[in-house]
Amino acid sequence: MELNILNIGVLTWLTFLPIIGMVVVLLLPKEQKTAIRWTSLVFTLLQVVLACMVFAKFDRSLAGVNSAETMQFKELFSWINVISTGWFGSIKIDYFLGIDGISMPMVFLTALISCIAVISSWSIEKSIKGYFALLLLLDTGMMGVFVSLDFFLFYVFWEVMLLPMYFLIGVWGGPRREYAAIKFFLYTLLGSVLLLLAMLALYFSVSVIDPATGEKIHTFNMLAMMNPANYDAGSILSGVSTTWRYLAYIAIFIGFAIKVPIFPFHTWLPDAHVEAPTAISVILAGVLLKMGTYGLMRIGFPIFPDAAMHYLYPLAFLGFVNIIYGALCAMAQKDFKKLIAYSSVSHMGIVILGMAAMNTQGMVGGMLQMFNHGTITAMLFLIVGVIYDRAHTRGLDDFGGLMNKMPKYSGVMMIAFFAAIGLPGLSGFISEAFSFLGAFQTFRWLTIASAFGIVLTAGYMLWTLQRVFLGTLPEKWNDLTDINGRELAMLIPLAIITIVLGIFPNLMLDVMNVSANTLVDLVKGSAGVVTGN
Amino acid sequence: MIPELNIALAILFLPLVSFLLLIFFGKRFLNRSGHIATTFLGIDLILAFFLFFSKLATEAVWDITVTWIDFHTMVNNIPLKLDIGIMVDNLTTVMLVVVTLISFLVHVFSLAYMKDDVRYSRYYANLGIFTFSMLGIVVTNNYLLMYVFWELVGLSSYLLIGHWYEKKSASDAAKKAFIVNRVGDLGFFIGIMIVWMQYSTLTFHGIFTAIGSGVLPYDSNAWLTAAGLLIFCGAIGKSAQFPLHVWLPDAMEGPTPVSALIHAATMVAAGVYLVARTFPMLTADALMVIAYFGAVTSFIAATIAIVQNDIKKILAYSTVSQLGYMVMGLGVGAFSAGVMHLVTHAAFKAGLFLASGSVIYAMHRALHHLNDHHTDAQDVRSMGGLKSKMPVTFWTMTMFTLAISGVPLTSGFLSKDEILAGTLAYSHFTGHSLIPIVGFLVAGLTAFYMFRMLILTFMGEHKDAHRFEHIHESPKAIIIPLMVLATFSFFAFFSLNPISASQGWFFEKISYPAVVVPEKLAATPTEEFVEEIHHQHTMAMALSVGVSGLGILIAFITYFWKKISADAFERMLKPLHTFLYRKWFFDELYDATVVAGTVGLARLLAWFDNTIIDGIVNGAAWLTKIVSVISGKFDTLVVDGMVNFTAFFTGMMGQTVQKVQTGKVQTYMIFAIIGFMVLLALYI
Amino acid sequence: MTITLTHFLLISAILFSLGMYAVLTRRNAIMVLMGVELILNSANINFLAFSRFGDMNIEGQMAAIFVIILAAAEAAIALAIVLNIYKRFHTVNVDEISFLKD
Amino acid sequence: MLETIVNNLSNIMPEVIVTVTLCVVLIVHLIDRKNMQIMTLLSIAGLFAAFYVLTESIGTNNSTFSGMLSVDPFAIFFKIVIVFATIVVVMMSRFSDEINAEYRTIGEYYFLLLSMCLGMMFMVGSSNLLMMYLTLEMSSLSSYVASGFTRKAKDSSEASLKYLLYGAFSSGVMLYGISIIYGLTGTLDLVGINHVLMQGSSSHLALITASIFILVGFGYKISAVPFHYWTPDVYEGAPTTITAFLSVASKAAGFAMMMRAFKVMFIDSSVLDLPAGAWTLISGVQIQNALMILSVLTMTLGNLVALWQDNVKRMLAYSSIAQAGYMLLGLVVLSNDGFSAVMIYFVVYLFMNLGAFYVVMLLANKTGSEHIDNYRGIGKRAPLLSVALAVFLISLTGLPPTAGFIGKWMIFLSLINAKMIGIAVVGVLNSVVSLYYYIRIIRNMFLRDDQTETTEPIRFPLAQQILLMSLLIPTLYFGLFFNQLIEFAQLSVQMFGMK
Repeated sequence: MELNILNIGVLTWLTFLPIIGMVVVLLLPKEQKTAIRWTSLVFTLLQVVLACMVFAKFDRSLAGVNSAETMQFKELFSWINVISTGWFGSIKIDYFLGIDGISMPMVFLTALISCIAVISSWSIEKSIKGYFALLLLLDTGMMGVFVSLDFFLFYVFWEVMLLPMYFLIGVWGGPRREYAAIKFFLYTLLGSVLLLLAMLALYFSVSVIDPATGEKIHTFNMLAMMNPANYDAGSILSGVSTTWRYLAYIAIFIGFAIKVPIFPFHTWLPDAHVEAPTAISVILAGVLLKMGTYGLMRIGFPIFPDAAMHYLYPLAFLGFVNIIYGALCAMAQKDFKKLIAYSSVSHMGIVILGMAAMNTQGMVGGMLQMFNHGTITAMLFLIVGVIYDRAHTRGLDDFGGLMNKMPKYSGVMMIAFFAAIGLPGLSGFISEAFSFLGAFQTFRWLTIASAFGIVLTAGYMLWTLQRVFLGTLPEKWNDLTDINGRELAMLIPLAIITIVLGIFPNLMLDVMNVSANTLVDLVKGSAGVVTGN
Repeated sequence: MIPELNIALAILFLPLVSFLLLIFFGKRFLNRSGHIATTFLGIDLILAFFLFFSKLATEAVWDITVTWIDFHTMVNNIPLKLDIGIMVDNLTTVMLVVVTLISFLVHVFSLAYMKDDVRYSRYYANLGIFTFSMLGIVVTNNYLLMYVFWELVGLSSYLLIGHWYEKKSASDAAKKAFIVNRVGDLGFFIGIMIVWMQYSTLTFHGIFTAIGSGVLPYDSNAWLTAAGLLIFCGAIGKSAQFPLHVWLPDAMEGPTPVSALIHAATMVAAGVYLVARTFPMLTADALMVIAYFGAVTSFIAATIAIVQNDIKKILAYSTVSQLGYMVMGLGVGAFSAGVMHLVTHAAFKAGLFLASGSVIYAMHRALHHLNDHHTDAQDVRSMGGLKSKMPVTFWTMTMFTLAISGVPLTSGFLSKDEILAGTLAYSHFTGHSLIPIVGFLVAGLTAFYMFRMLILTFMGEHKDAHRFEHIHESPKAIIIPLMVLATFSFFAFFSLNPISASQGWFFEKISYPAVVVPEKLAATPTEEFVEEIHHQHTMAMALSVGVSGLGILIAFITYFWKKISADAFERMLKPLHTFLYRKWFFDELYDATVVAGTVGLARLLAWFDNTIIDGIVNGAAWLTKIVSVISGKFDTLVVDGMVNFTAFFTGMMGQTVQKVQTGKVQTYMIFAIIGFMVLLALYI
Repeated sequence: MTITLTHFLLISAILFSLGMYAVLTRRNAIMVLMGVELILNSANINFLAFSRFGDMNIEGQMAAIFVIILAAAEAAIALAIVLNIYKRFHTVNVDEISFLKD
Repeated sequence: MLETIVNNLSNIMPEVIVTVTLCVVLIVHLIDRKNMQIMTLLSIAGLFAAFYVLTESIGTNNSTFSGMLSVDPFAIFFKIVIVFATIVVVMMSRFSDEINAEYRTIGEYYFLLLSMCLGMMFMVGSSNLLMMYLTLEMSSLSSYVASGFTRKAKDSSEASLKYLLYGAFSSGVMLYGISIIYGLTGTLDLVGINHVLMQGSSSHLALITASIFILVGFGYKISAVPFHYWTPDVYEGAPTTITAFLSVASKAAGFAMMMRAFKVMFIDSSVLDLPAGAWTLISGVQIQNALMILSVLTMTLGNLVALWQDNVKRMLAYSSIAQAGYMLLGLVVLSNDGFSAVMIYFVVYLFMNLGAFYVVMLLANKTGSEHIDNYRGIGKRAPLLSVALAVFLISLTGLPPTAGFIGKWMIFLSLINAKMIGIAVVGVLNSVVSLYYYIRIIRNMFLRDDQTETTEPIRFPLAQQILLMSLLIPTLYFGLFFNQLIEFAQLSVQMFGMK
């Protein structure tokens, strides 16, 4: 599958459109607030359009995962190519982009969420130029992570995200923003340096024949790393189920687990969410969290099948902890936003559980849950944002009876809440159900235990709904206004997606199925294959 | 595609259309929305009857299955995909008629009852979505869609119970209903997981054939039983069986017609329907457990109903009790009787609720007229003597009461004593003699408390003469549905033989499904069982008539002729009375254990999360303190734990190192030399 | 008795230690510099002794000369700096000149 | 005799040019001591000339002055780094208020700067222990004076005294070590020493002692823990320009000398073609562990102490100590691989560290202080400057897509390649810690507001911005396109007399 615009691959466009937007924004004088807003909106919208084109042209029957042939919209250029010196093999780093069923939904999600984040940032006034510039930079970073198939490239994008995020939370955030920002930064950096080491170890263990020169060279190509045949005998990560391989997997796992976040690495999340401005929370929950699980699917599982299988149960157990623990913590919160934050801890747990099932339904369920959680939680945060803009408080007990005061708002809210609860007919149900169905086949009791999460979720969601929307309206909120067109514009698309995917999940599932199956077979199949000889 | 299935689909989706119409354009229609919705339901009802008759004419089962999701992969050599579809058999058609009929009548009833409600069109919209999902449960042919609609009725019941959500009690009740149901559904879902794991299909047909061919989950009988019981958990939730019955009485916070439709006739019966659908794969053990659940439920509810004073509460508990009855019936194996009781009960219980609605309506108007806001319009003690004022309501009510008490010539009598016969047969085969005992006991109790209610409400003289002036019969929209339902409470509609249903069309059409569980696990073979029922029938009939007669008699003695003072009894058995009045303290128990437990755990964990987990990371509060004590500049620096911990650790190091950095150049040299020594020492 | 290489090395070692001692203990900057001179000269003695006894090339003696020259240069600069210090602080006590520290 | 000298001179053309320049500067200074302009231009011109000649002579590989001085790719690489650093510092000085305040003696300043540069250029080439000592002293002596250049400031003169005493002391110790080596091997020529050591038979204890004596000297020059104590004080006291110069150029020279000494003296030159250009040490001189300890101590201590500094200059001093630690990691590997990594690191370090100091200096010009609180709200008042500083700091932390990442990346690459996972982990964890104090500055600039509510923007003349850009752009460029950088470094690893 190919799609070029002006002889430049569509993925490159997708990734670097925001950068162009950033440049434009930076060139605009900072008085031109509307101009700045509109530029960013236009560029993100373009991104969405491209994403839709890709989604439409995407060939559902190709698997991708570990075969370069079936990767779609490939772009492969030599980026760094150090001529070999006698004592040091030549260093080759490729600019290698491509997507398959695992990344396609994420690409779409990223474009969509970024666009919505821009819309929801309309009301930002404080040094807006910098804000949108950083937002667009962040967008590029996120998109890049999902499309790059070269580990080095992946890592660069992965890190590029950090700084914008730090500033977006730190400058435009709430009262304790500094704390939250630095916490986020340090946590993620800690994770990513471990990732770096694992990456280097892989680099030296894997080598392929360089088509150009015919010599054997090390490579950062993820797909090459997935092929046991490419491991040099005697290198650090050769062999199967060796201590080094386990260590490397754990390093990678921690790197990603911090992003997900998996208990006990989750404590940055509530702070970050509570302090971040709405749009940033949306991006954080909508896209950033997915990178962790995506990373596990793209790198952790296929490159370390043996370790993955070896640590399958612990993984599932962590998923279980996330589900129950997150739900219970959410139940005890007094702050609306913090509650949603913990709820996403719980929901990401379902993704983990589904992945750990290591069978088709589980994997597909996990992937779909990634997408759905992206849309649903985004809605939830937007909903919090809407009320916060009006009331300037997020205390759950400060509200009540909004249902009468803001009917349109409450309508959308209903969809979001019940989607989060996992009500059939809305997208949340499908993914949760599959994750559990899949997991049950692998971990019987663990899944049964985790399933209690759906009761807890219903518990805290409905409790929140009751406290905020039902009952009688306190005097002080008599002048609250219902949501305006702009806010609807950002909520409605998500709501539609939620409903449509609830009824026709195939729209997404068809994209994922083949890749998911391949991934599962790959991990299960090559778990025992000795690498390096 | 069979044409009839198109009709079925039409029946299914018409209410949804009305829902969508009203939800989006409700504001436009204003008070016309009621009529619109009612029209839709009218059409629905006609179609339902049409389908009913055309189906009963044939033996075929109309079934269609489509692939919803295809995973493009094989699991043990069968392609892994998720099939959904709809199916119309006799049971379905009967249920279709019941649902549409009651729903239609309630729509009509509400035209008057909800006339000047604040969210009139929203109310009708919600009725629409409810009817849709209820019909969905009935027509689907697989557990997945079943579960989907199962949750959807949960949602609509949530919306309708919480219709007057300004009232805290209402929103509480709604929440309670949803969550308690979720607990049941959890079991249901786990059951589904087991089935899916084993058979990779969720259609009834597929599963049953697989079981029939001897494939068991995990190759174990226990797991088959477990699967059955877990699916039954769904019924426990929806049909308010012990121990999850607590939500139903609270659900009475919703508008009375809603209670009639959802919490008496249809939704709560869905559980029974589920058991009926699952019947073929239920093992003997499973059935026994189910029977006991039913028995216990019906007994507890009946005892509670005796002492309640709120008219709707009484009906609510009687509903729970009757549902227990049906479940018990199915449990013991009296399949047709159980289902039949479902149908008959739907009619007269809906009637009872609507009638009580009519009474409440009248009371309200009276109280409103006198703007008296203290008196509870639903308390039977503040009623009495309404007979003369609202004759139609009274007579219909009486009809329903007779039906539920199982007096001959009523529909209730037929179904009820078939169930009792079933219990007798069951105890004969298995020796579980407790079941029939409870059965008859409950029959008597039912008769007693129902008549208590009837007498207190309509007979004697009214408590407040002045108010009595202002009570009038309800408008047509209210009483017509009552009449219709009253007619349906006669035996003739179910069996031409007034004393035995077993020769009626119902038993012929709704016959025992083929049991698929392996021989050694199955309950008593159907033929022998039916045979035995015939033996027990007369006996059962005699007994049931006797006990209910006795119940009625006591009721009259106590409350009509006042030969025995109820209050005296009450005083004598104070503890017992409170125990019953407070509903066996179930709510208190749950609040104290489950709810408090969960919330407490949540608080604990949240604390744990903030202090310990974040603490380990966050270097905990005290650590931070120490650190900040060590040097003032710290506070700005203390950012986060792990680092913070390092920071603290570093604080120490940093301090020492800084101490070293004295500014005295010779000290530096000394350290250099020490370093030199150390390095040297490494090699010597 | 004949003077052997060992004696020279001993001398230089002692000289080195003395210099070290001076550098570490003297508080007067000039004295410290003296100590440094001692250290340098101990090195010189080594060079010379080695090149004389270990019948090696004259590299050692060459080295010694260079070192002497350099020592002179160093002394010049050092004294200039110390002078400058004295102008600022009116003392050459190195302990009192310790304002730069954590 | 004479023509041999002349011939040799042609080999060290750059040095000659620099020498000439500094003489000219001195003379001009004597004629007209006020005229800064001309002196700046002169020195820059001279340096550029030297730079040009250097670039021309890339690839030459021989030795001059009877093996005293080798002109090989390795030396040339570092000379380029040093000369470039000098050019930048000269320009910086043009903009530095504290220097311009000393206009009377500005000539001396440039003279000192150039002579430091000259000394360092000799350092990197010298392949004879005596030569090493002399050149080391040559650069040191001028550094002592330069760090005390702003005579008015007490700090400055105190710095110079401490530097002097400490420097003299450690070079003395080093010399003593050299003398012992001479005694053991009978020669001062590195290659010669290597040959003698290869035959073994020399007392290991004495050898080790001697080499550690020498290590003290090197340790002082590259300010490695525990020989680093002078660094913070001197860096804080000395004029910012000099601090910047010391932190980059003199560190580079020190490293170059150390690398050459260890490689040429202690490497078993018989086995040289192991994978990844790894070497084996001559048995008996296992300095590897010593280096490992030094490096770990250096980066850890540097980072941990830097956490507490509120004076940005001092913080950068500690940070530069930590950076030295990372570079030492490259030495520990003891392979061409590691050496080239160190060299790459130096190029990167040149830009980011000079950049950081430059910005600090410019801000100090305006605000008159280097205290971290004076950085509050700068982000709004001087956006370009603070963004640049942010980039430099991020680069020092070592995050992509900045050049700093590439530097660290290559270091860790070589470590992993040599299967030294343990210290690699220590290294990355250190870089996480380091983020923590670098981010403090960034935080103050962007996240905090000035208490004094002054919001009027700070303006900088174009010239200064151009210099800033010329440091900023490479910092970003090399982050993404480091092809030539790596190739250049890898080609420059080879030293004269080594295969």
